[in-house]
Amino acid sequence: MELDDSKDEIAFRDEARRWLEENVPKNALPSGDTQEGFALHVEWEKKLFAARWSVVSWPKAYGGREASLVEWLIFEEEYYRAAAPQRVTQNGIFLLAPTLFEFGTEAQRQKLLPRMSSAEDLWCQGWSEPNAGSDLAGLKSIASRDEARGGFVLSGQKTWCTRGAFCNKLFGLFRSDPTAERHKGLTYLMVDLGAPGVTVRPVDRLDGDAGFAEVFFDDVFVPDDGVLGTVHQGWSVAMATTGSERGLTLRSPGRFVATAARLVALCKRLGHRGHSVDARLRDRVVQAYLDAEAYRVYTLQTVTKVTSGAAIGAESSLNKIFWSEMDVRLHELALELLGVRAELVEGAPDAIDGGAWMKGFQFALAGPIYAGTNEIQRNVVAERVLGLPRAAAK
Amino acid sequence: MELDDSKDEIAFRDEARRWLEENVPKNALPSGDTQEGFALHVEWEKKLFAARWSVVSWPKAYGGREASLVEWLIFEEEYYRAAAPQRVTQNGIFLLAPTLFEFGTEAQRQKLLPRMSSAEDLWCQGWSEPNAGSDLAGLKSIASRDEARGGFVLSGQKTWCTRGAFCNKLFGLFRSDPTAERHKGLTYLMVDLGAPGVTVRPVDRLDGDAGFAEVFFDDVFVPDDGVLGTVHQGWSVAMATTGSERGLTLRSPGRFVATAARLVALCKRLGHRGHSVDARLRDRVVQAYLDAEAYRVYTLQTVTKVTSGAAIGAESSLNKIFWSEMDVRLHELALELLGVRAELVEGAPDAIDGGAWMKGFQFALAGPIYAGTNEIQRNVVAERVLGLPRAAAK
Amino acid sequence: MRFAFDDEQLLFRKNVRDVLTRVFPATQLRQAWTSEIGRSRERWKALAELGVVSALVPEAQGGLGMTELDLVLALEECGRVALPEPISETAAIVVPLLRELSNEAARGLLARIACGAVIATVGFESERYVESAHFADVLVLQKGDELHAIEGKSVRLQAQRSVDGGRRLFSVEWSPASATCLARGEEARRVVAAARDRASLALAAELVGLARCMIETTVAYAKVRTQFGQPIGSFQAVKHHLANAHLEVEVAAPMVYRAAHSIAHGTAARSMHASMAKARASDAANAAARCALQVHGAIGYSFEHDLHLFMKRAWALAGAWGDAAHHRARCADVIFGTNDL
Amino acid sequence: MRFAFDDEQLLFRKNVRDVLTRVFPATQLRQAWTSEIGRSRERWKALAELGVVSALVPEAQGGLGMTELDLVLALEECGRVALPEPISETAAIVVPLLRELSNEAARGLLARIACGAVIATVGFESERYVESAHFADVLVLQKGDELHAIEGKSVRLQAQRSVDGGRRLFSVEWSPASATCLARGEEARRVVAAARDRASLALAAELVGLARCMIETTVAYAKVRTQFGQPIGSFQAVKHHLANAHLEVEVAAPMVYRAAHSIAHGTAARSMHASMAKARASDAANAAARCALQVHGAIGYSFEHDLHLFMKRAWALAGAWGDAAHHRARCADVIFGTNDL
Repeated sequence: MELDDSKDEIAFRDEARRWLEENVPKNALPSGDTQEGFALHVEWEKKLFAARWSVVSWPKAYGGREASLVEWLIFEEEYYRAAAPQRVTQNGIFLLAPTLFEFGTEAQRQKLLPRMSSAEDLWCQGWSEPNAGSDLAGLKSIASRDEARGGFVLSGQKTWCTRGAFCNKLFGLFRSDPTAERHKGLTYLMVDLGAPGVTVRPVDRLDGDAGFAEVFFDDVFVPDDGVLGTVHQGWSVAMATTGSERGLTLRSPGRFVATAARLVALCKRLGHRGHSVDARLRDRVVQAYLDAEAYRVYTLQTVTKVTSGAAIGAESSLNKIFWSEMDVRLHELALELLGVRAELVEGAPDAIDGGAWMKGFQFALAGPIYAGTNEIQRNVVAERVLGLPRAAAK
Repeated sequence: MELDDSKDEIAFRDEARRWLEENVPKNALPSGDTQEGFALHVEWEKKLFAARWSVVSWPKAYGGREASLVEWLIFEEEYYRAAAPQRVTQNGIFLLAPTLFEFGTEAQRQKLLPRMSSAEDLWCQGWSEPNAGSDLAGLKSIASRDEARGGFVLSGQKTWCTRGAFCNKLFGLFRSDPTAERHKGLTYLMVDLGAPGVTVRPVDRLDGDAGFAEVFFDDVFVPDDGVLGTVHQGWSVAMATTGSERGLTLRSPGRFVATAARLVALCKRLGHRGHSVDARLRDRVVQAYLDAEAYRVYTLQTVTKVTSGAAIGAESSLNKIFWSEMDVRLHELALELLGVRAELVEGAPDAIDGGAWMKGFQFALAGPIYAGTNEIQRNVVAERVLGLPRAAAK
Repeated sequence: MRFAFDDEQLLFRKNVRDVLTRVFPATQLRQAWTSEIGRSRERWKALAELGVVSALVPEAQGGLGMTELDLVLALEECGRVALPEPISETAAIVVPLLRELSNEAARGLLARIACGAVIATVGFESERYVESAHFADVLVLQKGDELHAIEGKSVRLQAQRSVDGGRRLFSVEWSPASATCLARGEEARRVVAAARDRASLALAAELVGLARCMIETTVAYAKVRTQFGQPIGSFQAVKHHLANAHLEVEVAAPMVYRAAHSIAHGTAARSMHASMAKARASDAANAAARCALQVHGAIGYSFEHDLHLFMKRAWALAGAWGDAAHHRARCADVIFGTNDL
Repeated sequence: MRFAFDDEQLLFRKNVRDVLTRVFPATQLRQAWTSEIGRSRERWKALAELGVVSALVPEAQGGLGMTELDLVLALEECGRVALPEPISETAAIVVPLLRELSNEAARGLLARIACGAVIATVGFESERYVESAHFADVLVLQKGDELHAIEGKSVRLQAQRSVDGGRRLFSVEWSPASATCLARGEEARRVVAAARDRASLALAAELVGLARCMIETTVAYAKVRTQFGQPIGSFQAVKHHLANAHLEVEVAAPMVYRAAHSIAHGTAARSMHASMAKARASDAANAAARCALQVHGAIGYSFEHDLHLFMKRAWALAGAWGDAAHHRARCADVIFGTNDL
């Protein structure tokens, strides 16, 4: 067991920290889930790419540094510590790319990955449909085979596509064999949102930003090189991505450690302004801080497992439950600390930190819902980790 | 709305308080769930009866005072406030008696109720069987019709009969029609534990007291006057009793209000001894105290509903969930306050209050389990109060 | 002991509910978020005609001479629909505050409120911001131990945007004058303290209404939304979420009614009862909001769906006039004997 | 960075588990509750032969010269079976405490512990009671800022009955003498503080073992016990109870291993890491106990069933050497900068 950074890791951390200190915008960018904010975020992504920080763990050929998983964690820690901008490329980099690495053809990788790491292509995820949220097997959007043109024709609707209103590409699951049952007969497709027949309708999130889109497909043609993995095998292909979404890649501990540190700072700041922070709140702040630290240590253990070649599989559901509920607690506590100013949002002259905590709270509330609700995750833990039986009904 | 005691209620409260002050044993009796403790508790019950405090809400003919439900609540408040002994007659008085009043014949009432209120008969409940806990419909003990002798012959086994080792009577459900499905074909029977063929085996509870018994029936004859309600209709008869067990009658708020007051007193006492009670614990103590008060107020509202003739029905599950989980919290907090002395039990020279809090904690842990686990109660609330659908499987 | 509302009180609730259904259908709530003023004098008039505004005004000043216990269910109904008008501020805080003062100015103001001509709001230093300050004709404002009644047009306002778009909060700059003074010194302190208790009660009632609304909406959704071939309401996890939230609300409501009774009767423990009510109602509304969003899933997370309108109001009101922790701390002082509340 | 035990450490765990299965089958635990002494020199010998007792003794004194990181999994195994012998006290608290002292007496004692001849326990004033004081040959006791090694036969004991019948706690009366003194002043304070951190670590490891055992037992029970015609483990409420408890333990365990690493390496933050481990392990074990009882239902509530033997040990150890709140308060001082732990 070796828990300190190695020499190389220290050097990597120093380099990342230095670059971030020099380059992170001094004033926070406007939300990346608005039109103008998105554009500024893409600019930032291009800057990251230019300095080879956009995809540190990828092969050099695609713009990466071939960093280890531990180094990736270190980069994430530094990234959030520096309060660097939200990654509007994350759905591509963290969800689609791992699947491309595992199931893509060499041609697909060479064509798509460099454009992804350089933020030329901006990808959104087309998983959910109006009547299939946590139950992906209930998808209804159709991909009909068009042998003549060599591809598929899509019809149907996807919903809750994060930042879909600003992206130019979509990946998702479509029903290619309507006679097959539930999990079967789905194909994983990559679609150009500029293709004829695509309509994108922005849907505002509860915090008011256009964070979502509905995407309608009206006989949209996707050529064969838009198929990821084997036709009709989209479910297994997607599950690999889902595992990676729920696991390490999307929610690195650095984010929560940074939030916890900001919460402690807020607690001290309010305490010093003469608004006494009562001991009860202080204790809960400590508990939340310790939760973030526990999540960090837990993840270190997982990273070592993965690095040693073990599959994390269903255990990643434990991660998802833990970080998503912790994130809500961290923000709830901040709001309690803010007292009468908790409800103030961006634009209110008296809002503390520009209303960031209330905004963050609303964002955190999505955690227990998306990427499989925590109810589903608890079922997964019980059934696949602990081996409890499925209900007779299902 | 009138929330203060009326003149009559004040007088009733005063009389109860005075009598209890004069008569409650100065030193706590040994546990009523041990052989010698039980005998002392029966003595106390006879004293209560002699002063007409054993069944205040019953008709005078059976030893009561015809007190109103509100007066009964008042009596309970005073009883627990005075730290009077545990009621070893409670299974008879609070579970069987309401059923007798509703379903019993005049002859049964006249024969059984006076002996119950005077603690001549001591009743235990025979609900559970080794493979039927929360699922009463799965009962397997048999009551075979014996037309010749005019009664039923019992065979089978009951378990978790509280204080069964010390009681002389048992009431319970037995399968009288083995061909009927689950809830059907059960009969509610009252059995003399001295009858030939009965074997009682004490089972110690986790706190070490012989609080339970297993009762084995080997061709035990029960004459027809031991049938409560209609033959094969035991399920509906029992459900009435269960409602009353889970509702108002068994867990009057007085008990928790008294516990909460003792918890606050403990908090002050330890605080004054130089062991500082930290603010965090203090806040949780306050919250628990407010919970007990909330339960009291909630129950007042329910009592008014019942007095006005409304049925409480499935709403009583809300009571059960609330008091049982609050009771655990009250005791957990006391143990946290006690620190290194929390684990000390009766017999340890340094035990605070003779280890009563640890004992009470173990007792409280049964709350979320017995009389229908809280999981079942939450299903009941969801399905019968909120109207959510049952799972497809069941 | 009798813990129940009488027929007249229940009828009043029914009337308020009926009128709100008519003058404030669900579609209006979004308008209240987006329009400049966000409030309607029409709706105010409808509620005033019903007697909601003048309920606590003495009959001598043209009111109904009712008590907080008569009004509490009406406030719950206003909360249930997330009504944006300052009914609580005017009818449940300012009116009884004025009623406690013996001077002519207070009586005159009461009469003008009673007839629906004047809408009032209230600003104490502890709260920092004043709700509906842009809409009120009169603001009852505290500075130190003085209490003033200030005309709406003579204050300078700075808007403070709330997460609840139905709320309009303002920082208020104003100048006291001897002509505007309603009370000072001991009397001012006393009525301010009493008004804080009434504010706790009024917001607690609104929160119970909000919580009930969110639970009802969510139960209805859980019955029709299907996943894995079944209504999601048939899953035990969803059932237990809803059962827990329902329990919280069911336990909070009687605490609110008891506080109304205690304030109406001037019971010695009324401040503590008000704090107990606000603490529990705040927690219940937050719990109901959390449960509602989790059960709705992504659809509840969209701006198009109405759920967030109610959730955000719950968050805002749960924090206003002291959050649960604040009110529990007040109770602690009584329970531990450091203060006789 | 590499967060994993090496093969040797994992083999040591396996050996300890195998030996415990042999010398301490489940039936023996009840005997430990009921017998006068409640401990066995035979079992001690078996563990000593394996090197558990002498793991942290320097090789110069006949030990294995291992670190806390090598020992922590063995302690987890002892916790898993609720072993009553004072392994934590002797091997994980007293041994490294003596190792830090430079005097002859400490070295001599180390050698006698290493060969299995001497069983030790420890009593600090903050803890009040001494575990296994009736069984230990030597008691390392603190009085003010002096630390003494006292022979078991020269102390007067008063038994303090614990809810965990496998525990034997005593109030100890004893007389210090210059011949018994191990350390005083600054040195004594330093080693006592370090020993408290090691006690936190050792008990945290035992608690993780206990929690794992209760969860495994409960999962096994939920698979076979049927209600309503299905195994209870198929009900979502039972699944979620177990998933939650499992999560607590899975998150606690790496915190304990990290604390072992920090103490072994003398990391600056080792005290804080030890407190974080004890806080989380205490909470996890309590959660596992609560879940286990709720899922077992009435059968878990009976004395005949073994569950309570483990639950009670979890309650006792969760409270010993500082409960979760105590350790969080220590962390708070560091996080808020009032103390550099």
